[in-house]
Amino acid sequence: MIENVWLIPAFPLAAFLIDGLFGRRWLHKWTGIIASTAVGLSALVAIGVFLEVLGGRARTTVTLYEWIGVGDFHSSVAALVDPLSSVMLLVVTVVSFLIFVYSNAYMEHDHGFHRFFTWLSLFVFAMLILVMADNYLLMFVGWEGVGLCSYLLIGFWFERPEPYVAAKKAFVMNRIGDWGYTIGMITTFLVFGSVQFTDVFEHVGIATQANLTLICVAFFFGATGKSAQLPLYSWLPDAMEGPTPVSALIHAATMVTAGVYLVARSMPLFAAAGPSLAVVGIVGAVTAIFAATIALVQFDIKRVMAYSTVSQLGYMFLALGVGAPVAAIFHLATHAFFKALLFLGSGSVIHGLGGEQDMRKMGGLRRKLPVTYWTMLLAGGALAALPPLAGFWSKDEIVAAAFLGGYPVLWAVGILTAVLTAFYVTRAMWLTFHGEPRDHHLYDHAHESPAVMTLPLMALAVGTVVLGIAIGFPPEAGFIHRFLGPVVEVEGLVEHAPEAATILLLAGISVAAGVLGILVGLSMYVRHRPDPAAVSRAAGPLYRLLVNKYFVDELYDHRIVELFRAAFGAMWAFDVHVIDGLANRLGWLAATGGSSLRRAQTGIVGNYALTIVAGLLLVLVVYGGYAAGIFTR
Amino acid sequence: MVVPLGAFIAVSAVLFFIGTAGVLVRRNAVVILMSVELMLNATNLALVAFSRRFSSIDERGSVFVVFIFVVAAAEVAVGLAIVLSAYRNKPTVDVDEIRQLRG
Amino acid sequence: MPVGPFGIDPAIWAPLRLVIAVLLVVGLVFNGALAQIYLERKIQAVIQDRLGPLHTGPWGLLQTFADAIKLLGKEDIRARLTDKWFFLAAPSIVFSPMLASYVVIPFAPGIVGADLNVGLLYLTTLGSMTVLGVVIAGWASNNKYSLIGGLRSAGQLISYEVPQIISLVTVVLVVGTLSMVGIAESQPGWQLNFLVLPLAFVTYFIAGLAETNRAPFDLPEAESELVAGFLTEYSGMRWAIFFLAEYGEVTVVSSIVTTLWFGAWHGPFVEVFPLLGVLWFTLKTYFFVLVFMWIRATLPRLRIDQLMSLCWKVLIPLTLTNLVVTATLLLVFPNTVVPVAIANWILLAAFVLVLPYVQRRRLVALRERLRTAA
Amino acid sequence: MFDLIEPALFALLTIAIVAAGAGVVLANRITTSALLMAFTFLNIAGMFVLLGAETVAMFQVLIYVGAITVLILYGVMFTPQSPRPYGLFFQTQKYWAALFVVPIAIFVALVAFSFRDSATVGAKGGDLLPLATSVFRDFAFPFEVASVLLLAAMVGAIVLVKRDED
Repeated sequence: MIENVWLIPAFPLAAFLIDGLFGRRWLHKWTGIIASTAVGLSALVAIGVFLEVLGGRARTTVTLYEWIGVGDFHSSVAALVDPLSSVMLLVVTVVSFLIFVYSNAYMEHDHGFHRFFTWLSLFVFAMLILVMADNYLLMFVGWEGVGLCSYLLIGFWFERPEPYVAAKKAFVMNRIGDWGYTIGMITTFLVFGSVQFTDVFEHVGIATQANLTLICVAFFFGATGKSAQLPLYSWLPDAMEGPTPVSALIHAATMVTAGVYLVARSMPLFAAAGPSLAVVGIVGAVTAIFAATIALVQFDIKRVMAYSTVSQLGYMFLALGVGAPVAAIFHLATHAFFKALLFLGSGSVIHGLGGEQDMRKMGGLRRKLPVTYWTMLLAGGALAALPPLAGFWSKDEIVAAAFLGGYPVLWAVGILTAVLTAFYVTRAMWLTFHGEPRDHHLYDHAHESPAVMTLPLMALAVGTVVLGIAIGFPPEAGFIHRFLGPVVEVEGLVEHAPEAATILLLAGISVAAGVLGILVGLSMYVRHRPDPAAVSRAAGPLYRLLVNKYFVDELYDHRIVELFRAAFGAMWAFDVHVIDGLANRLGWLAATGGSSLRRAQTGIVGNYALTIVAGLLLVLVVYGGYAAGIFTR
Repeated sequence: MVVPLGAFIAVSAVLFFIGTAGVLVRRNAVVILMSVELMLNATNLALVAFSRRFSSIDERGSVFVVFIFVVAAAEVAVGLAIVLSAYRNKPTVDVDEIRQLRG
Repeated sequence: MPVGPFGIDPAIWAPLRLVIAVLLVVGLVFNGALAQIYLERKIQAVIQDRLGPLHTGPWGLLQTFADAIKLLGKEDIRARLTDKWFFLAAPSIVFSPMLASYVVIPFAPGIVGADLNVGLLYLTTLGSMTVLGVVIAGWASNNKYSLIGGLRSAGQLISYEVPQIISLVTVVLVVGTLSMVGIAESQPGWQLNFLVLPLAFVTYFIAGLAETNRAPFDLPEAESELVAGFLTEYSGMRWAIFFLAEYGEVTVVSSIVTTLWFGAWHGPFVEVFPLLGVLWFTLKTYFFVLVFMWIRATLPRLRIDQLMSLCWKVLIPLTLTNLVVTATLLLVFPNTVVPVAIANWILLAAFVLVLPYVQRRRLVALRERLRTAA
Repeated sequence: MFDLIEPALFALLTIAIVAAGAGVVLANRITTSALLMAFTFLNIAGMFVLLGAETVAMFQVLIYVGAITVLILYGVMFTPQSPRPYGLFFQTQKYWAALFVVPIAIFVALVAFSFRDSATVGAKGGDLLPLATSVFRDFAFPFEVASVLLLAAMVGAIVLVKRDED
């Protein structure tokens, strides 16, 4: 099955071409169906591949064709099939399939229906290329592809100004990240002479510490761009302008995980470059706590989810930083399922309320959207890391790895973020589904989403419940460890032999954190002991800071954008005055030169004769001079 | 022959400069053509003088004179044609008044 | 120094030779002209079946003398507006080259003015100078007829110079030298160049006719159109000089013809009495002068365009082919003249037969066009 | 006895050439200058004969006096005799010109007279044979080119002057 691994991206590509070329005039509604079946087929192939890899098939590279062969630089279009990539393939294809089915209904009344599915299939194709690539260059193609599609899909409703401004912002931020990735890629080529993963990881030893750290930091900078970590995160909340399935697929399950996959894949490099892992860890942790705090005060249901995603990604990078890549990938997988579910759920809520996203207008929708309510409750629980659900297993492992890895500070941050996460989840759930309906008009019109939307929700719910236990039950020794360990674990990482007692203790603490968060949330919102409004008034400046998202966007605008604007102004002036000036000066020179010569053309034949005779006399004199030896004496 | 070569050269030089003066001074196109003929003849005289003096075996100088005849004839023909066609579109032969080709 | 006939020692013979030559020239030119005028009128009369001048002296012999005296007596009037100096200079510019060309003509074995080795070239040059005289005469007399007459005759003289020179060149090719004496000596007895180059003779003769403004080509003096061409303003002795020049030119052309084609002074007993050469020479020359007059009396005048087209479209191509043919044949068969002769006779025959045929076809075409037009 | 005539002839011819040349330039009426030009050409032919180059003299007369002068006379006749007399007399920069010309004239005379060596040696048989051989054998190709030039000039002149029959 592995040989035809190339079928996986081929199907979405075919769907993209068919929808793109024939979508507008002939296919209309059929585009959705074609795209979903295509992703479904690639999901089946991915499952086939996963089972084969599970069966112990060694790491294989399936080369399609030699892409670039220039001098000693060789890069081919080849797929690297090993446990890590097969897991990712599986996650991406399955989640995409469910989201495709869901969006068939969600986007039904949108006149850009065929365009939506065209870009979506292209996105899945690019993501699969990124995940399957066996070298950094092909990965970069996927990397750029997803960046492009995220731009297209965020700005899908381009009639209104906000979407395409958000799309532009997302694209620019991603490009800045890609700039880092490119530097990393080029340095790897310069240092190792090749961009193939296999070559690079075998010769890690030959690189000096300085080079390695440069490569790793550059790659990590790329990752922060793509996975919305601290310096380049502010595009993700604005990306919520796009349709909800897009947010679910791209900004929850797949694209944002690309950065995590990149770091996981290049683990041997990061392990060898000592300080880089610490950087990853710290940035991850800080982003997690930072995003969580902002999520506390958001009233738009999708913004809450966006900040939660940023914070969860922070967790994954924290895991990578403390040397637990398996935990990171595990959390990535589980997070893909329950975050997609949360987004789709909020999508169906918005669908039900006819596009309303502000939680302050919702309330008491429990009775109106029962299926959405129950599925979102499960996802919320997973997010808050309640024991039986998937979230608990993966997040607990990360926090445990942080503690055991010898990073007590990071562990504390992790626990605190867990509390905040639990709190904002309960807040969101309560504001939307419980309590009294605040907007009766909306409440009356609210209706449950059709089966096509609820079925994927239920499938994802099953995933969030079952997945955690299935692959992660004995912490640190679950199926995923045995499966991913050899590929991702690197000897240099911190070895932590877990005694049962410490594991149980750590698990207990993280559960307590989650429960604490929920209790505080309930007490505030149900019994209004500390009424939320009063708390926000009391917090005063802190509250305003959070609401304005720490004024980060304004900071970017004033400092960086203004800086560039000044620089470009100077460049424009230089260009106009110096370069154009030079060209104009030349023109002027030719013109005046020409006109002065023109006067010589008097048109009178006599003058010409005179000049000729003068020339003749000059020659005569010169000749005479030489003949008479005057000059040569 | 008793007359020294220098004499012939002097005569041709004088005639040549008379011709040049004619070309520069006179304003009538036909007279300019005539003066040019004078100049050509002056060169002929010098050429034949040198040819007779130095290469009387194979008359190399005189060969040039033959070619000057050809050129002179062609020059007068074309010169007159130009003058006449110029005369046709502007009824004057005065060289200073034919100024249409001014720059 | 050539030894004189009858054993006169060379010292005396050299100057004597020159004196005889000058006397001969003067005699030939002036008396010749008079005789020619008389002959001309007599022959024209006979051809036109009338008697010609009778009363002045026996058979009208003194008629030309009477004319001469009349002209001498006549007043040479000059119009006030004519260009004074040019008007006076024109007759001399026309007359002197004709007179100068006798220097080179060999009358008898030893008797020739100067044996220039560029004799024939000298004759052609002088031939081309008369053009200048004619043009000046036309211009100076300041009237329309004479101007147009002058320009036309200049055009005619210049264009006919080309075939004339080319036919002379053909003869020079065969004979090998330009000097007239050399050509004369090259034709002893019956080896006449005429037998070798008849076509050259015919073309030269026609060109000669045109050169002297005679007979079919006497357009400039055509009474009907241009009154008297460039002669209109001239009267009295100046007019007479022009006429003398014309008759002199006729004699020059006929003497060139005799020297080049008919063996100048060759004839029976010339070796014995070299002076006898003069007799043969004059007889032959005057035979051709008579032919000139005969043509004048018979052929009608050519229009200016016919005249030009005859020259450029018929004579020049003919003479060029003749030249090329002779040159190639001489190269192919270096020292025999026979092939050249054969080729020439064939060309002549072709020319003579083809011409009428072409004329008739053109006539038919003309009539056709007229009928369709009408 | 001969050696006396030639210098005399040479002097005579020189005077004639210079006088006629100056005449061409100074004459008021174009016809006079045209004819004086013809006269100069004749004198130059005389000079050639003096130098012993008869053929060139003959050609000189044949071409210059016979053809070119007539051509120029045609030109003169077609163009108007302008009423205003032309000539040097109205030039104002006479003195400037003189100042400019005199040193050059002296210089040229010096150069010209520097050829003081022996007199020209006339070949016995005149220059017909050597000239003919060198023109038609060594310089045959330039001769052909010259003929092409003449053809071009002829066609050019005709085209330039041809009046379209409007």
